[in-house]
Amino acid sequence: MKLVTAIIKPFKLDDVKSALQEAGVQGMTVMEVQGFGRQRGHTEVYRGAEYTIDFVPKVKIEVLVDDGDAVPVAEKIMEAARTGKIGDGKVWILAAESVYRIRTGEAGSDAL
Amino acid sequence: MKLVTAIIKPFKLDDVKSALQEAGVQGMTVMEVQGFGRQRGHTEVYRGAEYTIDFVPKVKIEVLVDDGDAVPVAEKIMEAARTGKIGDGKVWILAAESVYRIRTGEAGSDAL
Amino acid sequence: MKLVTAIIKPFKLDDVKSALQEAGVQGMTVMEVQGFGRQRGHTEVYRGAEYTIDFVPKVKIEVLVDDGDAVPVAEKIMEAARTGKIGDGKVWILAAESVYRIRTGEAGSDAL
Amino acid sequence: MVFDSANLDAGATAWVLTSSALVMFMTPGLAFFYGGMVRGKNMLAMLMQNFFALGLISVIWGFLGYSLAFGGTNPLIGNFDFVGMKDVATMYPDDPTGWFGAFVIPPIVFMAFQMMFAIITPALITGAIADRMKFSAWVWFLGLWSILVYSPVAHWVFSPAGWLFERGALDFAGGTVVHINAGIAALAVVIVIGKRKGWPDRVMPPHSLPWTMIGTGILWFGWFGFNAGSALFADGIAGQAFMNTNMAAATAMLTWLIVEKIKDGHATTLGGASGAVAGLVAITPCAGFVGGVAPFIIGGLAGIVCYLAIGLKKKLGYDDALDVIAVHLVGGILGSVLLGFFADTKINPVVGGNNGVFIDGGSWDLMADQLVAVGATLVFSFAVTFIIIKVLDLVIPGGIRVSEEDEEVGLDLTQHSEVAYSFAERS
Amino acid sequence: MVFDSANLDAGATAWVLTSSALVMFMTPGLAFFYGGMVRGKNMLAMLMQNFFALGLISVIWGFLGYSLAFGGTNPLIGNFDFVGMKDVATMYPDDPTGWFGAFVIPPIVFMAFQMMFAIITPALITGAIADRMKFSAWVWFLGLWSILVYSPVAHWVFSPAGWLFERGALDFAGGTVVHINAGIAALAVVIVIGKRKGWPDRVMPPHSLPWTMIGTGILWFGWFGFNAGSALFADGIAGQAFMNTNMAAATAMLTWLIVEKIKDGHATTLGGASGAVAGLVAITPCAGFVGGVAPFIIGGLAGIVCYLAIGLKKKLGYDDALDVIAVHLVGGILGSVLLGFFADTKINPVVGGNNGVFIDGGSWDLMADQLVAVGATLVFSFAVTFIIIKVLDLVIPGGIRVSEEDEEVGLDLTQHSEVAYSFAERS
Amino acid sequence: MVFDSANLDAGATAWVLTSSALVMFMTPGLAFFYGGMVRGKNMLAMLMQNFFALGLISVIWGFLGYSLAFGGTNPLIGNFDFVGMKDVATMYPDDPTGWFGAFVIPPIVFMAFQMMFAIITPALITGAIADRMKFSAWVWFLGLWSILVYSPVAHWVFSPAGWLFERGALDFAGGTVVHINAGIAALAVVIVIGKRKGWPDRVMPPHSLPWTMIGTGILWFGWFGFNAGSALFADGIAGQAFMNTNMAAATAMLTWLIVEKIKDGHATTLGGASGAVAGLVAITPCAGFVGGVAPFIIGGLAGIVCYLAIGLKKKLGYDDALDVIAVHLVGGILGSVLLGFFADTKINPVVGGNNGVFIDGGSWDLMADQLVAVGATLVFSFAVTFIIIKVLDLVIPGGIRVSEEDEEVGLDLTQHSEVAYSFAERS
Ligand SMILES: Nc1ncnc2c1ncn2[C@@H]1O[C@H](COP(=O)(O)OP(=O)(O)O)[C@@H](O)[C@H]1O
Ligand SMILES: Nc1ncnc2c1ncn2[C@@H]1O[C@H](COP(=O)(O)OP(=O)(O)O)[C@@H](O)[C@H]1O
Ligand SMILES: Nc1ncnc2c1ncn2[C@@H]1O[C@H](COP(=O)(O)OP(=O)(O)O)[C@@H](O)[C@H]1O
Repeated sequence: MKLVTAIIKPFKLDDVKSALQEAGVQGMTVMEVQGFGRQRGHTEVYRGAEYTIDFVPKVKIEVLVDDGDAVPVAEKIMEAARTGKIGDGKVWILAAESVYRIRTGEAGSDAL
Repeated sequence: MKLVTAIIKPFKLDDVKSALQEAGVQGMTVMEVQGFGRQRGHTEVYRGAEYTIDFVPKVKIEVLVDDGDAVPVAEKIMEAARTGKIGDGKVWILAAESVYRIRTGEAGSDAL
Repeated sequence: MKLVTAIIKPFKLDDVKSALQEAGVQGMTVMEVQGFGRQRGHTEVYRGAEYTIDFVPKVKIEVLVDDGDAVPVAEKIMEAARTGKIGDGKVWILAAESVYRIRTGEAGSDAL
Repeated sequence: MVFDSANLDAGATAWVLTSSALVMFMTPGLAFFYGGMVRGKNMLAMLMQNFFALGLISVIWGFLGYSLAFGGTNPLIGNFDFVGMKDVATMYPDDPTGWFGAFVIPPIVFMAFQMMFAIITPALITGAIADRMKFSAWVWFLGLWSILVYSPVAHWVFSPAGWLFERGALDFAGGTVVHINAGIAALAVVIVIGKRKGWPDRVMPPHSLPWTMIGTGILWFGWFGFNAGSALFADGIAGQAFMNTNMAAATAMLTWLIVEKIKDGHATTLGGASGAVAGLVAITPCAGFVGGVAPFIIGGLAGIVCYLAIGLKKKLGYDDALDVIAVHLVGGILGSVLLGFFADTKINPVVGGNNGVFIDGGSWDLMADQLVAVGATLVFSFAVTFIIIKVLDLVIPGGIRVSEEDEEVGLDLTQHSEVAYSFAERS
Repeated sequence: MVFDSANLDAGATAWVLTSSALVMFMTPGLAFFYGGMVRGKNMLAMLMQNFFALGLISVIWGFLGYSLAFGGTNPLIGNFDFVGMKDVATMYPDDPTGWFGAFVIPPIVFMAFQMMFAIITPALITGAIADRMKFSAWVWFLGLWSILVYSPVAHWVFSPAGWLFERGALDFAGGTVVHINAGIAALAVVIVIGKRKGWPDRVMPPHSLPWTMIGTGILWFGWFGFNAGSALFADGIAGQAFMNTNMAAATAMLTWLIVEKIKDGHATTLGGASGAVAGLVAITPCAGFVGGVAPFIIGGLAGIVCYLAIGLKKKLGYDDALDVIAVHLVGGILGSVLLGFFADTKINPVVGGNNGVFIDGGSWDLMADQLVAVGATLVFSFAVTFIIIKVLDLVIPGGIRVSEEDEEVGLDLTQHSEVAYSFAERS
Repeated sequence: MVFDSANLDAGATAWVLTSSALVMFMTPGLAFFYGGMVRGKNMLAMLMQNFFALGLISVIWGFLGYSLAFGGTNPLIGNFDFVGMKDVATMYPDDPTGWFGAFVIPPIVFMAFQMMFAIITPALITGAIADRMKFSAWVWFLGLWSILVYSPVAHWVFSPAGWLFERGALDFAGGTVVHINAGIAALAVVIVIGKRKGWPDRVMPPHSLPWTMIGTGILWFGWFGFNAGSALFADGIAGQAFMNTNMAAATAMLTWLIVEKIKDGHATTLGGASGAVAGLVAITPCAGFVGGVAPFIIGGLAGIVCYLAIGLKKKLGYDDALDVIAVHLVGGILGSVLLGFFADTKINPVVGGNNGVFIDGGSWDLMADQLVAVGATLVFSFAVTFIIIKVLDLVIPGGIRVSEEDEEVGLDLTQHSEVAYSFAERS
């Protein structure tokens, strides 16, 4: 099994979710994160003091998939999340040694 | 070393934590996440406009363990987190190449 | 490619970020997490009822790096995040099978 | 009795109008005082239960409640003289005693001021039943309770025709009518609806105490209208009531924090807020009848007694979620009884020489009346409330309580299809 | 006309001072009512647009606005008698009709009370243009609109010299001047500035409804000053206005929730709040002119009509972000027209026998005047507002609207270099 | 001196009762104004330091503070005539000058109004010492400071027997007694307690500016009671004070934002709020003594001067966390001095012909008195405050400051065992 992980722009989450649903993905887990990278952050002013915030809000998506689906899923995510502007984010794939469904204890593909 | 990761129902966190403590696990890291899966989300109404929120609140747990402990720990989590209802979540295991304790620089099992 | 992951004390984030920038790291993703470990949590009182909160606020950092950079980057993080007090956190390294930049579709090192 | 506008005192009218607005503002204040203490998934439901009282009770008051509380001369219940806003702009209730004859504000201003009390009283109950009642059940309960419990008790105590008023029982601003009444009703409802899922094993800490603190600020602020406005004149008695209100709240905050510090090792923010409210509750019946150091004693005792009363719920095993009983029932009884010690004709001629035990020329007579008033309110309110809620539990399909699953998900989503917070930026 | 301090009534003065403070407090209340509904990244910008009105309009009012609204006897526009605070402490505007001659409060108190109306009126517009206007554009718009639109309309309706006032059109506290005026202006601005990026496809749910609810509480509280303060006396009319205000808000909350429950299957917290505000808007022109059950009818209709009016924006395709048009424009028209049915000389002699259609001795005469007032306000306000905003859009480099990118990032960061919330502890 | 209730003016009494409630509400307002600016881990501690002042100072005021501030005829300090609430309901302080003889409100109302000033003054200091003082240390400091610093200075300036009052120094609502007094005390405390860990290198941005904005709204609202209530009558002077208060706040908001825009490139929400408060501070001593365009000048200067004063702390290296010194000390001095230019007998006979420099018939005499009052307050308050806090730092085991570790964890958990927010649903 593989764990496909993506960092995307928050307002792209809906598009990515729909794309994955169409691609038959049954589930995913998302969380708010903050990203640092080429995309510039912002300067804030507080009572005359300026300071820069390098981090920009992003959303992280984790999707467990069968080995063969990893790359296609990664590509689906990239298509859906792409705006072409700096800061679109990354996708990476990790190998998961085993996966279980808590409710049933099922393992592997059946756990998805 | 292994990284056991679990997505569980938020109100099960205490039970899982206790179960792991009993099992001798020394530490863990948790975070709020939102899950999408078989468990239905909810519909919200805003000034007459209905929309569905597919994501439900979940808690993600990450536990670093020695190779041999991975599966037992995963099972402990499953037992403690199980309600038998849809949405109980998943557990998966990743291989960690190396682990360090920041304070001491210790590596491997000693870092846990 | 490797995914270097670290759990650190929140107020150390700035130092770690600077250290990594100096080390030439181009980007990273961070999130708020809560840690359980040797560092004690706190007791809270609510209308006469005492209860202990075992979790303490931490920040999780994820950095994708080329294979060769993983250990040096992990060490840089440890140096920067170290206070010597209990609760400094952990660093671990996972193997990433592939990495893409969403904007361009570039893969591997070019994606960083 | 037609109000003779020649008697109108603009200063008193200005003060009672202001006070009515202040008391109205207390209901939102209460909503946030409670809202901050519940879990985030039930925040809006708590706010809504309170705000809805502003809507429903106002309408009921206009069409029926006011008339039932103040109309006519029957000692047990009002009549229909003022039903549907009839004559409320021009007339005071008929009143042989001449009580209303001394009023210098337009009748409609008196009606408005009283309305705000009718609104906030049942709202106090929301703190006890937090996190588990269907909104539909609350709607029915609220309306029935206001008509069947609030109006009668208000008539007994606040109307010059009421049997407790005639007896000589004193209640300046609602120790019995508001606090004991709501507090004992809360107990009845809690018994019927049962405990929150997981209580007491699961900790259910406040999701956002700053809301509770802003609610506390609003309550303290509004309580000046509640108590000093009850003078219905802008005079020294109003001033005394104002001062007593503040001093009781302040002293109770201190004593609560001291006991808390001793028992739990910490003086908490919530403790400070809770103490202040306990003091405000206890001084309510006494506000315009006592003077000197009495407010400090009354408030000081309230802070200690109410704090200790909180321990009861775990012992007795009823889940009064936000301690309405410990603060309003216990605090209300405490104040009503202490008035029997400290009521002073020198402060307010209405005491009519019937001074409290500790005041020169005092006796136990007033105390007797106070105990009757407290007892009568306890018995009547508990009984009728219990019947109302039991009936509703039978009549409403599935009962007054939400399903286990809905309770888990939270009332905001399941009762109102809303969430209190969506900080995550996704659009 | 010099105010003779022998006429001063301390009670009335106390009430109008209090009311002025209450109305001032409504603008922060409005800021939070709206602020809770926008996305978190635009929270501060919404607050700032409203708070800034307190700053800018106050200064404009002192130097020009008050004089333009109340100075002199020209039926169309005021004059410069009171420019730069000249004589405002001692004199009322010249006035053949003797209207001001009957006042018993110091002129400067009247000016202060009116100022608060001038402040909140343009602030109402912020709800329509949420999330996309440059702060600089708002600053210019706010100032120009207050001078070119608010002061003239206020003169027509509130000044005894104004043509609508003379005609006999009634507006107790600002149905035309405040609500219709701001509501139609909101439409003009929305047409020019266009839709929020992603609207209507992207859902943009409220980021924190508790803010909206505390705003609602403050608005309801402050509205007592707004309406009952408009009596300018502390008397029965003020009391009637106070009562009507509360009853309309309450009834509208109930009817809105009922319709919502029927149509959407849920009674929402935001629905309760929106209904209350709709009722407050509709009763505003009527507050001191109607009695009996009229406020229930007016409020009840407001809750239904305004709820339904919200549907229009999607049909017509204009993005009135927080429904200023459905609530203030529609509610304001509704109230101004219903006054033509319910105005009653028995309640307020100012009605001058020109009773509403449904009141004994009533006729359609008043209705005619009401319709003229509504129509005149609609036409004038829309036209002038449209010109102002169009001109600004041309004059301001890049127009009145922020860039797509800035809209995505949010106004807080791009307009004010701030963020509303940083809960993450990193220092 | 017994108050003759024949002199009672219900309108004035209504207004001062209302004002007392408004000023009480300012302390919660201040708590949130400051609370929003601290880091989330210190939110409750900030709220608690302020709310606790309501508790402790009220009690102290009743038992000692009021008597020390107003009792007797000694020019330097009051006496024990009113200790323990003795005679406060019936008597005003003895007073040869006849000052109190002119009062038309019950003595207890005057005492209540003054109490609210005694409460909020030390509360202002919490903004300077944010995030690092032990709660126990604050408790001791608060009580001692109120008795040893506040009461004496209040006596000098507000009591007709006070030496500064007699001298002819003017302070309408507390420029010296409240703002300079608290501001200079803040400096003394800050010097002793030292900088927040990490300051100035670590940025410590506000954790939730919406709290700060709602606090600003409450402060502005309450300040009408603070300043216009200080007229102690409901008349034209109260009206003038009300107007001046609003205009100074408004103008200061604008000038602060302009300077900020020029210097930092952005007009911030916090800047708007800070400017408004600066204007409110500066107008406080002047409110009922100046007229015409004076409030605009005073407010306008306050916005600029206070903004620039914020820069000082980094230069001089003292960590006045939330700029109490720049806003209250600097703003208070500015207002007290500007009064020497703009005080006008035509506006208020109390000025007694001793007009300010810029007013016809004016001279530098008043200015001299103003400077003496400012100087005396600065010296006395700084010295005594410094001694108090130094002594406490020695007496309290471990000193007045929390441990490094506790500061890192935050005051909410370490001082009160609470957290401000738990949004995560886990039960
Ligand atoms: N080396 C990295 N490791 C982990 N996350 C990264 C890394 N580089 C970038 N990211 C994440 O991807 C997001 C986008 O990267 P950025 O360099 O800003 O633009 P782009 O993806 O277009 O190159 C960042 O905000 C961060 O969350
Ligand atoms: N393919 C997946 N990848 C990552 N997380 C998943 C995946 N499927 C489910 N999850 C997570 O597990 C949670 C529970 O899954 P769900 O399908 O709702 O119920 P169950 O676990 O009983 O099958 C989801 O809310 C989501 O957080
Ligand atoms: N076995 C573990 N798996 C995952 N995270 C852990 C583990 N042990 C500790 N952590 C994380 O590291 C943090 C610090 O660990 P702790 O034991 O408190 O101190 P130290 O790092 O000095 O040993 C914890 O708060 C937790 O977030």
